[in-house]
Amino acid sequence: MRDAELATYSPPVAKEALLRVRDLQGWYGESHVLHGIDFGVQPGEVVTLLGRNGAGKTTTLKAIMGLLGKRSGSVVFEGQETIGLPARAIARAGIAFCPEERGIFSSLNVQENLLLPPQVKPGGLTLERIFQLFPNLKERASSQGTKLSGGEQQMLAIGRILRTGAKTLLLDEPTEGLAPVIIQQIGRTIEQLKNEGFTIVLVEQNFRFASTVADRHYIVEQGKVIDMIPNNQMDANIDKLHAYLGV
Amino acid sequence: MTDINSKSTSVQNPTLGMQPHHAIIFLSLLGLGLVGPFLLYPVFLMKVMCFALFACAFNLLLGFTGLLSFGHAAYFGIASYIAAHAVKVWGVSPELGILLGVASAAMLGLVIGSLAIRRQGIYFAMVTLAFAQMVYFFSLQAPFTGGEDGIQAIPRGNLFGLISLRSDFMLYFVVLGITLGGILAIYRIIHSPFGQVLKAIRENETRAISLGYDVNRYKLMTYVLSAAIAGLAGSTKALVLQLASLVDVHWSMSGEVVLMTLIGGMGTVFGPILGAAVVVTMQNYLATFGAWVIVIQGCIFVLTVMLFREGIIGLVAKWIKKPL
Amino acid sequence: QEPIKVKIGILNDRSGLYSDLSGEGSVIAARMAVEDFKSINSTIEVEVVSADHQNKPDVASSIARQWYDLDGVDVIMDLPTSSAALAVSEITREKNKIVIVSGGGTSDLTGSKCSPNTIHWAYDTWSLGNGTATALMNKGDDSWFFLTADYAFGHALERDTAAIVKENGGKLAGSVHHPFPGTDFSSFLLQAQASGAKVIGLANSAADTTGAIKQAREFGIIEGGQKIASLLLFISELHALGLEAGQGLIVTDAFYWDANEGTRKWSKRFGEKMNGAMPTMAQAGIYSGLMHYLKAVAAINNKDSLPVMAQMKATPTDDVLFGKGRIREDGRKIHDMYVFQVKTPSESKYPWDYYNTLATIPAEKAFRPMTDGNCFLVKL
Amino acid sequence: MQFSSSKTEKSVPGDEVILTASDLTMEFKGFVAVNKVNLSIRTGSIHALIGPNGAGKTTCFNLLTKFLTPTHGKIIFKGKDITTKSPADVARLKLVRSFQISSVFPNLTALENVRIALQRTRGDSFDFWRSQKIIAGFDDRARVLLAEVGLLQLEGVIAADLSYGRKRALEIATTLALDPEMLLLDEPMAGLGQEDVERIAALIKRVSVNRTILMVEHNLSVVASLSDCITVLARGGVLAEGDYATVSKNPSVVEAYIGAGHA
Amino acid sequence: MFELIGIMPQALFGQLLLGLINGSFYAILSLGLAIIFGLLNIINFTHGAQYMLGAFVAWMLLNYCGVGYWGALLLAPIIVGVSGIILERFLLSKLYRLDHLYGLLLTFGLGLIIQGLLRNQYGISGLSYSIPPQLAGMQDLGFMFVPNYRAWVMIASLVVCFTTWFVIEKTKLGAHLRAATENPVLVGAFGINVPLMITLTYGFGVALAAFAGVLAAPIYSVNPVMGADLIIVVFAVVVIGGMGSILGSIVTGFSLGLIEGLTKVFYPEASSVVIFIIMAIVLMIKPAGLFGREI
Ligand SMILES: Nc1ncnc2c1ncn2[C@@H]1O[C@H](COP(=O)(O)OP(=O)(O)OP(=O)(O)O)[C@@H](O)[C@H]1O
Ligand SMILES: Nc1ncnc2c1ncn2[C@@H]1O[C@H](COP(=O)(O)OP(=O)(O)OP(=O)(O)O)[C@@H](O)[C@H]1O
Ligand SMILES: [Mg+2]
Ligand SMILES: [Mg+2]
Repeated sequence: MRDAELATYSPPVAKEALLRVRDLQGWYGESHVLHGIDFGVQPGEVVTLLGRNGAGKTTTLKAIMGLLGKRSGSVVFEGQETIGLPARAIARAGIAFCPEERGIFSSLNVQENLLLPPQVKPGGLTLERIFQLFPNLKERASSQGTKLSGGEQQMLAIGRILRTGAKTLLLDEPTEGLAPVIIQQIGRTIEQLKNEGFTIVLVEQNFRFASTVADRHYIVEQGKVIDMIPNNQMDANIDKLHAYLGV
Repeated sequence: MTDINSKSTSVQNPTLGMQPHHAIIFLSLLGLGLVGPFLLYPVFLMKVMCFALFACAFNLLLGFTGLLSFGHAAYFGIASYIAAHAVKVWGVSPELGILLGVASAAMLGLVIGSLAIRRQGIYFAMVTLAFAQMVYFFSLQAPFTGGEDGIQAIPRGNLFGLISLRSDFMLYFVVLGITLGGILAIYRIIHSPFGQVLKAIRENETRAISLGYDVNRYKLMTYVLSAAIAGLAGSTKALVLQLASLVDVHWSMSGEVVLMTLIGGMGTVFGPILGAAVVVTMQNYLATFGAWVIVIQGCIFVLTVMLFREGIIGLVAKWIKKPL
Repeated sequence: QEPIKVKIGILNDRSGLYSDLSGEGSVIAARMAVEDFKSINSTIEVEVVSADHQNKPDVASSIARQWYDLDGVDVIMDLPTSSAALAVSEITREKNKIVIVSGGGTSDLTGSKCSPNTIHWAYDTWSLGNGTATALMNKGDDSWFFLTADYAFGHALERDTAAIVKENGGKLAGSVHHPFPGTDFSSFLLQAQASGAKVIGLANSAADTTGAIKQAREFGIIEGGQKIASLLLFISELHALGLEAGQGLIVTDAFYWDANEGTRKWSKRFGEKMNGAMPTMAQAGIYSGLMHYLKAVAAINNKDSLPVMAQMKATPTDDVLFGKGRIREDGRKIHDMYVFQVKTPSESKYPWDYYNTLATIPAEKAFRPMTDGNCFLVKL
Repeated sequence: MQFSSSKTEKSVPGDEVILTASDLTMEFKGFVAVNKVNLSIRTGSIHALIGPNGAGKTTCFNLLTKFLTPTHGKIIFKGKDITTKSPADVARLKLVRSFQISSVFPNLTALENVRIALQRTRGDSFDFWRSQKIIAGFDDRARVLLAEVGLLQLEGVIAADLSYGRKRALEIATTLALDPEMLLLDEPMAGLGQEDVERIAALIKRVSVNRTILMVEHNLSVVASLSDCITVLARGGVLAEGDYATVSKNPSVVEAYIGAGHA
Repeated sequence: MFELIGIMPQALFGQLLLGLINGSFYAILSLGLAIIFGLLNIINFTHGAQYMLGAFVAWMLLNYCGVGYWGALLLAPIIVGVSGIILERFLLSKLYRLDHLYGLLLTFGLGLIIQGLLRNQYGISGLSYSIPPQLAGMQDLGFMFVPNYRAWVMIASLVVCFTTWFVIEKTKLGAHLRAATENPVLVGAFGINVPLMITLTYGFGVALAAFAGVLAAPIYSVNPVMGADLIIVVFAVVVIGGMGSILGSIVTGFSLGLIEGLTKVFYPEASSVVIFIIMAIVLMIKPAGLFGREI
């Protein structure tokens, strides 16, 4: 059944895509995890990658960011091929990554964590702006990064990359382990960022949340993108989606 | 249902429980050993053999259990002092002296080992180094060791009270026997059921624990065995050179044995033998080059690490695709 | 008639702490002896080989064995580091060859560990302690504190010196054994200072000695009135230390290049081959020891060890470097010893002009009496 | 099938309990990873432990197999208190685990991997003077086990060269070699391809005869089809317990784990 | 009470002060080792040789270029640091993924080469390097005379250690370094050039060693083996402090200087072994060292 669908699916062709991923293959050591990821993101769009645990969503983001030991295929960002570049060059080109495990540094305090990533482009959010978005962080600015609650750590991880001026964000499960209120807050933040022209690739398990913020959803399974569902056709495709996510 | 005899594995083979190519190597070592003294200076060969045994003992720990002991000179040295003292002052026969040396090294290994084994990695190396420094200090201060002068003019005595070992030639064959015996013992340890567990521990310690192995006891056992064989090498060396000195317990001796093992190929049975031969030969024949010896040794370290981490024998083993 | 072929092995430190006081200079001294001997007698063919014992007794004994067994070496010379000297002395006895020690210092070589095959040339711990202690005691410096390297040679030096201090009614204010080799001596020097002793005896060697001297100056100990007696200081080490730091030190030496016309002439020749460096007593000892040996071989026309040893002991020595002397039954070569005081930089007029002579100790008094040494060769 | 086990004859889970953990708590420097968890596993059952990432499942495993010592709580296995035992002791009581991240002996062949485990049944023997031949006697049984997981053809291959799924299979074979009474499997399906999943699921089902199995698994269809009982952990505590039908309808489970949107 | 054990309290103060001064060298050297270990995961056995190189470069600057002590204090660390950077780029950087053992062996070999080459060139007796005239003389502290130079060594060491600690713990650069120690991959993903930072850190650690060498040159003799035995002791200091811990290495450096100083009074023969006894005890009780993070 899946194979049939796979055969019929073809990624939308968009000339003006900001980020274009083609036949992306990725490996952890000897285990081959990504088997040809294909998708594109238009400027100012929010797209999600949905899929089961272990489908390869995180790995896709890492591969785009150049954090995988071995990868092949093509990742074109703003017209530039980045597949051969090291992570730091990709970051400098204007993509920022917020990892699933958050990556808060325990030897730095909250403020230091926030100030850690260098500014790569003009126009990043100011510190005041970030504190405005996440008031909790302001309160705890001088405490050790990993002493924060899980939700606060998540805010810190997102806030941290907003400062850099990168306008394309890769967010890996930003709502994981968060209380509903915070999820709502993050939802609003994403909305705001979108209005300011940010482009966001979101990895989500919580597709209910995803459907409130995203324009389009890509379904990832076993290291491949097997389908795309525009957000406005979500209701029509709900059964299909359930089948994909196997619930 | 299943065809049990479909494949034969490495374990079943006829040659004395030894893989055929290993048996061939042992035989050629024996052959070399027998003709050696007719071609080369016997005392030099004996020295090479003692160090070969020492390096093999060290390798039992590093190569086959994954424990880097940075204080192995302690066992080599203390055994050589005890054997020397026993033979010279108590007047015991050489075989008994050697036995006492081995026993004391094993005892010391048991004490230090049971403390050090609780630490891992670089900390294990440092703890063993610390204890070895204490043994060095003891050797410097204890009256019986003769301090800087060491114990000199150790009589070689009569083997079993019968055979005089005064001539280098007689002694040579005794040392050959001891060395080959020691290396065969190590070979047997590695290829025993016990050795198989060691290999498993080195490969994946957590998994070995989860299978129910008391990993620390295996490590300690190996540590003591390695110390005892290092002691065997040390006491034999004392008899050969008729000298036991601080050089044997100094930390640079611990460094040298790492060098030998590394050059030959750690984790190979035969590598340390070659490594010891290379290092001893180098020290012997480069002695006239003065400080260049150090430079050359340094270069060997660097080259080995950068270019052939597997060591000489390790490389050969890789080529012929058989463990050596 | 076939010429006698002898092979001399210079075994010393070629790269370590003692390479400047022995090392290549000893080989050059040996070559000079061969050359000079050839001009008076050409019946003996002499070959000189050399090796580095790295100051390790085991390396020394391995090389010695190999030289005797394999390479036909007849005599081994030099051997700085007492442990190496003792080790080679034992092997030489076993192999019935000859060893002439001029670099190593322990007086045990002619005492409890003496051997019929060993001759101890230049100096030993007893003669150093005796020279310095007697000279200072005579000036009324009668309380001593020892700063001793914690190894056999240091202990021997302290033991021999302390015995003489006590014998002459002096007082031992204390001693401290520092790890060998050491880098920082300030703590020990402060202890010495606190003891109030008039003399701080440095029973150590090489870098330890020079380091302690430098630091004593840094802490103003010498200006404070205490005297530093460095019991063993080779002229090469003084040269490295410099007169600024070394001035005023009391040292005992068996040889000084600037002692008389003969020593000056020989030393200049030596210096030409050594970038101007002047010979140490160990290097001078090689020359005169080898000359004496070659003369003995020529005299009996035989190089067998025991007859040669007998001949060497029977013939008095007289050479440009050490003057008149003889070799005693226990193997000790005796000759005059000198106590020097190191010149101040302003007193020094030319390169290597380092010493003022304080005292000359006559040969018969300069070394430990044979009866005190417990050497089994000495028939009481 | 050809795999024969020596003891216990019953195969249907009864009311007998093989393992109980009471008030199990694990605190890491102020962070409570496992909080007062009570578990009781019935003899002969397949019991699944599920829950979101970081819920404390692996930590629970580590506590049960003594790789960690609990801050509080008590563990009873076969009527014995094993709270203070060492990991090796626990393994010898036939409570054996597998690891979340594949854990084989990489430079040993598949056969040797299994044999190492079989060899343990000789007891902790330090016979370093014996020849290896003595353990060659285990080869036959090792091959039976390898056949069981479909690796017989690969017995001579170094474990490092096996594919990921085959490593997992090898790990299960090794674990079975200890003939455990209770088997703890940490995400046995992780990283397996679909056909592997089916094969291993069948294998688990097969070996569960005469054994108790506790497994952590994210693959819910496997959990649904295999397990007799499910405990859901969240934030270190037990959220729900029961069979799949019950648990999957539990709203808090749906919210915390399965996801509210697609119950 | 002190008289009971035969030492006057005043003398004891003097000894403690000396111990602290010696501890200054341990502190700078172990600080360098700790930084290198923390960031590169390499046990830099060349450290002793690089310390020695610092002293030699100071001597060469004076004798070949006429650059005096103060110039050398600045230039020698830079020169030796740059040589370290070259080593890191061409050799060490190839080893980061491997076992500690290989880094240790490589740097050990490099140390031998440097030491051997200088031995061939300059012999072993040592070269003399005098105390700069500005720092000659002594201060009377009442209980002892302290040479000005030693006081300077201690002050210089404290300043350098404190500055380094400040930079690493309190500045943005330090934040980058600490973060890269924790998770180099993620820091790279923020656009920071981690390999460059690693190289520069190694250079800095080496420069610290050279700085200690220049400080040591006037009081200890400048010779090729001056770092050979020291390295083992300094290594022990780092292990006791907790590998990779900046504060740990500084505090332990000074305290072990003190302890060693006391040992020199009460049991001088043991002063070279006391550090190892302490190390064995510390590792038995606190496996990760006094300030180290548990693994
Ligand atoms: N470091 C790693 N080494 C080896 N395999 C890995 C590693 N990280 C992930 N994998 C494997 O790669 C596959 C894809 O993992 P990935 O993390 O991309 O999944 P995901 O879709 O992000 O899942 P989740 O929803 O759980 O975050 C999984 O099978 C996982 O087991
Ligand atoms: N050694 C440790 N020190 C501190 N915290 C730890 C430690 N080990 C685990 N934790 C924390 O305890 C929590 C539970 O971890 P655990 O590994 O048990 O989760 P899990 O349920 O197995 O998750 P997963 O499904 O991802 O495997 C996590 O938040 C983890 O960060
Ligand atoms: Mg993920
Ligand atoms: Mg887990």
